[in-house]
Amino acid sequence: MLNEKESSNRLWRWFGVSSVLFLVVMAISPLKDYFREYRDYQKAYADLLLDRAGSRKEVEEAKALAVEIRQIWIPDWNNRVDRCITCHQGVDRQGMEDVAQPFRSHPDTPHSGDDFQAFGCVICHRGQGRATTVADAHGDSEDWDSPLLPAAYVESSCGICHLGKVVPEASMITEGRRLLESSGCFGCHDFPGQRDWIGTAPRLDGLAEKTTPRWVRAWLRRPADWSAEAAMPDFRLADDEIDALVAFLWSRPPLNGPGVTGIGESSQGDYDRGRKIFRESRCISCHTVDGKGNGSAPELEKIGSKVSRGWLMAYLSDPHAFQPETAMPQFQFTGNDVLDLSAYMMEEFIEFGAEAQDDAYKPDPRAAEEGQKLFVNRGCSGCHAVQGVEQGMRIGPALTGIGGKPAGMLDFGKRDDLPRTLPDWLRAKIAEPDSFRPDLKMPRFEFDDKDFEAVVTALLAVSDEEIPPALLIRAEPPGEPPAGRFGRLVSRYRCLACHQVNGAGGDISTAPLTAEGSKVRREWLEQYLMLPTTIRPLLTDRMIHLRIPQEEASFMADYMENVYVDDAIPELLFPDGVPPESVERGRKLFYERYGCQSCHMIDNQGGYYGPILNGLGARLKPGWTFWWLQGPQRWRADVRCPDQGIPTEDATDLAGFIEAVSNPGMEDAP
Amino acid sequence: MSNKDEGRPGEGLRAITRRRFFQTAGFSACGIAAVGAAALGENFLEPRALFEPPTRFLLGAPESITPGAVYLEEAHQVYVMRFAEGFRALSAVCTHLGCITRYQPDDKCIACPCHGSRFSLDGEVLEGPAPRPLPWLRVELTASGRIAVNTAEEVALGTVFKL
Amino acid sequence: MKGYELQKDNNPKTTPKRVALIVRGQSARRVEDRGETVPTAPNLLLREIVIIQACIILLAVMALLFDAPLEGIADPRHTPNPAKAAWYFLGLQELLHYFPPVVAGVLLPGLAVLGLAVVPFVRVNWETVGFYEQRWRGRLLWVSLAVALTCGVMALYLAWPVIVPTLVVYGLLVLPAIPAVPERLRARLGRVPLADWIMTWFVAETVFLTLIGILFRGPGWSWIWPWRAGLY
Amino acid sequence: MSMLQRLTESRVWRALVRQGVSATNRNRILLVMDNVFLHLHSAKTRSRNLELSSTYFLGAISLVLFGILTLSGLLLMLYYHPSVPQAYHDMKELQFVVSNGLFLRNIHRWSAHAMVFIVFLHLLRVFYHKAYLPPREFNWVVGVILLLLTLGLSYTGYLLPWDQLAFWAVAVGTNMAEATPLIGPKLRYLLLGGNAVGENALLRFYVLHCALLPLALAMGVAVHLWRVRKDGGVQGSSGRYGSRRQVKP
Repeated sequence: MLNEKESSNRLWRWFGVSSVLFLVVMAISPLKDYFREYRDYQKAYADLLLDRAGSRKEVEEAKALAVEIRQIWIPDWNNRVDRCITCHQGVDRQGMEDVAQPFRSHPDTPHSGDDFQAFGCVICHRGQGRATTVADAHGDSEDWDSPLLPAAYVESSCGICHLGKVVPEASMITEGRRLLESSGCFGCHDFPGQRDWIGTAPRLDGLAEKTTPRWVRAWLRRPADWSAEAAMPDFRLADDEIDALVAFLWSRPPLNGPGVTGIGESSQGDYDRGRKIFRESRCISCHTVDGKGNGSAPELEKIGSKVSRGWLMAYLSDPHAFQPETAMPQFQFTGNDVLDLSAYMMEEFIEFGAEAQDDAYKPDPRAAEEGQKLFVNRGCSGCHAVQGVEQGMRIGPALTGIGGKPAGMLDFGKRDDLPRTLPDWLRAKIAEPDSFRPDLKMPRFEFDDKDFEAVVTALLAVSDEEIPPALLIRAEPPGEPPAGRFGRLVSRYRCLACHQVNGAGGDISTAPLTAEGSKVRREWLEQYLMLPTTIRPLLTDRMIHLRIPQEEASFMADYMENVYVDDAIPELLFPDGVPPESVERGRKLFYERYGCQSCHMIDNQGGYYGPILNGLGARLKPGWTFWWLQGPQRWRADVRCPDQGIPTEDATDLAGFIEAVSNPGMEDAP
Repeated sequence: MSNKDEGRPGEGLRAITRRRFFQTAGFSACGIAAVGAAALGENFLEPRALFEPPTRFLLGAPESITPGAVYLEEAHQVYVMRFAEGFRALSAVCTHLGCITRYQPDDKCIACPCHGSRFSLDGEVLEGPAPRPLPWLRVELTASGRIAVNTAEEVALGTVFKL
Repeated sequence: MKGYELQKDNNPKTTPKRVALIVRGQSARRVEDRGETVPTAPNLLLREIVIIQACIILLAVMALLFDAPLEGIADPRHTPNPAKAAWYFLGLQELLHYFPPVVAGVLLPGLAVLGLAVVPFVRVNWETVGFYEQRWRGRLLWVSLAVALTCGVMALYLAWPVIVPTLVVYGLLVLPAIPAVPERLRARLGRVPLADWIMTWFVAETVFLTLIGILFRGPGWSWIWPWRAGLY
Repeated sequence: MSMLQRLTESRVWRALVRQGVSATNRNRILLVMDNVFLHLHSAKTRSRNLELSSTYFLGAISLVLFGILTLSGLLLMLYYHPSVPQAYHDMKELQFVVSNGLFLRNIHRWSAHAMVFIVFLHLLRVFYHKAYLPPREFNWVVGVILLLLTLGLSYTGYLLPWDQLAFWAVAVGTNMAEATPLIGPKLRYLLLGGNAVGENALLRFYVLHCALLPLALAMGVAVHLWRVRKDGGVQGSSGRYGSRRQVKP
């Protein structure tokens, strides 16, 4: 019996001990739960607010802060939940810019507080929105494959919603997208939603008439050696591959279209006159020569060693017949102009120390066959069209969703040295594709560090994130191209390559044409079209001399006068001429109140920074001047002329003064 | 093994007190654990992050609300009205048992479809079982010039919002 | 009742009134008396409570130390590599590596379940007599044939992990037949009935295959050494 | 004290707690006999079965695990939506927001693993102790069914977090089921409620996991325990393998 008692005692002891243990173990989780990480952050934030509180109200506010989970919930967008503000409590509060993270205010962006509520945080910064611990929220845990985006690449997130080539106020991704387009990435890779990218690679038909095998070999060896601005990457071709490609290209039939025959290599043409035409036409506004030019067109320094004279003349006569997509306008050169211009260019722009031409090149048919295969296999046909080869075969993998790919799914190949992150992988992949696997076909691009950063930023924006249609900002619709005769002329002279009209067109010229009719006088415009003059001496990209015939210039000036009008700009500011008191008042305002003379030259005195105002009245309509003065940035956001908040009456008088002084004798007549 | 202890006086007693100690400890621990579990259960059941629409919502600019119109904002169950003296927002939830009332344009009154309560446009009970008038809600103008209503903030009856 | 004999134990002090079953082929023995009894409360009850608490304590500690696995959200486009099932299905997954789904996924597990279900209805399982305690030579021959057949079929499918435990268990079964083996071991193994041998074989297979699946399989279901490649 | 006394002597108290302190053998036996939860036990237990090696309490542990799973599962259901992709988000909510949510999920997961393991051990224990011999053969079969139900519960529970592991385990599993002759494709179609693992499959697995299989298991356990009593209580180690005859190979 005692034995039983003894064992019973032991049982009760077991029971006591295990019950207490049970209690202790069960208490751990609630304690852990109570002391969650965010609790400390919220207390620290409350303390911080108390420290900084300037008023009684702020003190009470800080004291009233509860320890709780804060979140941005977007039910209409896949039920997104971002709890970043549980710790980052200062993001939407002003005056916390100097505080250490996690409490710092969000830096200024084009999007503001209301937008944060609508977007959340994760769409831009990545990481895990639902998480309430630092490691998990920043995406450092293993089960989350979208870690926090490094600050350097954060602009890529703009590109998730802004699908256009140009993302406003985001220069990095805009540059990245420009590089992706100009480098021809889409020749090999499929980019979703980027179908409006335009290739600049020329057709390769009739190459035998245009250039020499020697030049093509040199080019293929490494395009950047020929021209630092070459858009074509380095394919690292072996010599026999280059030979095969040349044989293939030389075995293509000659061009059917514009004839390149006839003129040959004759030495006709006036070198000096050619030089004059070259300067007058301002070729160097676009083409690089001696380091000048804006780089929007190929450099010409060695063009004489590259192309044949016959081809050059044919091209100068009708560039659009060779390259329908080119930005090069159609200059109205006469036959003699072309002859002289080509004589000048062929003699002036040659590579010194070049070998003699090998005239009699006969392609080996077997090598040509080999070259055709190579042409397709290395993806040449992705960018270059040539007869007999189907274009648009993309040999690279599609890049759909590449910007959201989990690092775990990336093939790092031999690269053990890389951090296992998507941006590092992308960068290494572009910089040294063959370091992953030796047989990768991807060429090397001549990018510098900034280019790499921009391209990776643009690639990170190639996301398959679902975005509500209301938030998507698609590529800016290509502004309705001008139609009719005016449209044909605009196309021939490629006005939109430099000027913007209704938001479409190039950005080389600082002068959009949308309100040109309200801005300038018709007579001036006609003259300017025929023979452009320098308006802003500081600018290097000046209007080119297209030799537009009078009849066309007159037509275009008429058209713009009547169509490119902005109703916000007064048509007639001084119907009865400028009143003298207005001129006097305007003069005072000009010199004393607003100090315009520090930048502008008027009456042959003043600064040289802004356009010269002498003779301005002959160019601009006073209504325009008046409108401009009240906010120059309304015209273009990047106008340097400061917005001095000039009131209407001051603007009127100033416009009157400028009109009177810069254009004595000219009536402000309809 | 415990034969030796058998004879000693007091040993058995000590064994019994030890046993009592463990019994008490065990049962108390279990008791505390049970109470704790209940508290934890309650804590668990209380959600800490809610997925409910915010109580403050935005309407259009003041001009977008036609004077004299009674407009039911269905998502938040609020009547928004604009009369000569200003804007007002009334809860559309019947104070009786929470049905959503309807505006009867013919009678110029608000009626509840469940138990027949009727309210005036001032929220006063005209007839039916509703115990209280319909609450008036805070109306504000935001910085961006839009009308905002906060369903969580009741104001005294007759507090109109003037521009 | 054919095959059974009934025997009544009439002493109510030692045995409650119960029917005893005596298996044919053995001498009739009296059903053992039920032994000493004690009140369930608190003797058994307390033990059970302690066991329950111990279980919960263990589980709670485990839950505190190790988080339940959670991978990325399901993505029908990408299969993780390797895609391993829960550990208790890894034996099955290992079988699927060798056999077509109908064999590994349906036939073999079906047979195993059927085999387990009919355990109490098969004669060999009633025998609590050791394998070597009677007529063992003929049976050893049959067992050897069965083992050879099994191993042959498995070898056809290159299913070596199935053969290994089979041979190990068979080796243990054969040991008592070898005079060179120490007498005590022979006696110990010799008393194990055939039913237990079969079950042991089944357990060995299950454990072995499951362990392979857990420890030795990596990306692409390739063979790895966990101390070199880590656990997947 | 008198308050306590009055309370313990009140009718209501005595109706609820019927035996008083279990100090006497009579009260100890009544405690078991009168209690709905304890009536699965006999009033008296063979002292041999108190030994750990008799049963290792494996059946009891299985039952406890089932209880833990039911309780934690019920609580988890309160924060779970069987829909894509909310199911996965709910796992994250449990981890990051719900009080003790992750702890509860962990307990549920590990208990499930433990239950499979312990139930299997229980089966082995019963086999090696020859506890399936008549008259317990029916209960053995019930036990095998319970093992299958346990595996089924584990498997159906697997899909519910809707993570990669879940998705592919179920994709592979249901494809295996498809290999069953004759009924295979139909079986898979019914199981998934379609041809692919998707919204329907998740809902079906949810219903199986939270309603059908637990109900079946609970009923199976009831039968199992009832049979244990009917077949004469637990059968621990019989300790009599064969005779003690000398082996003569």
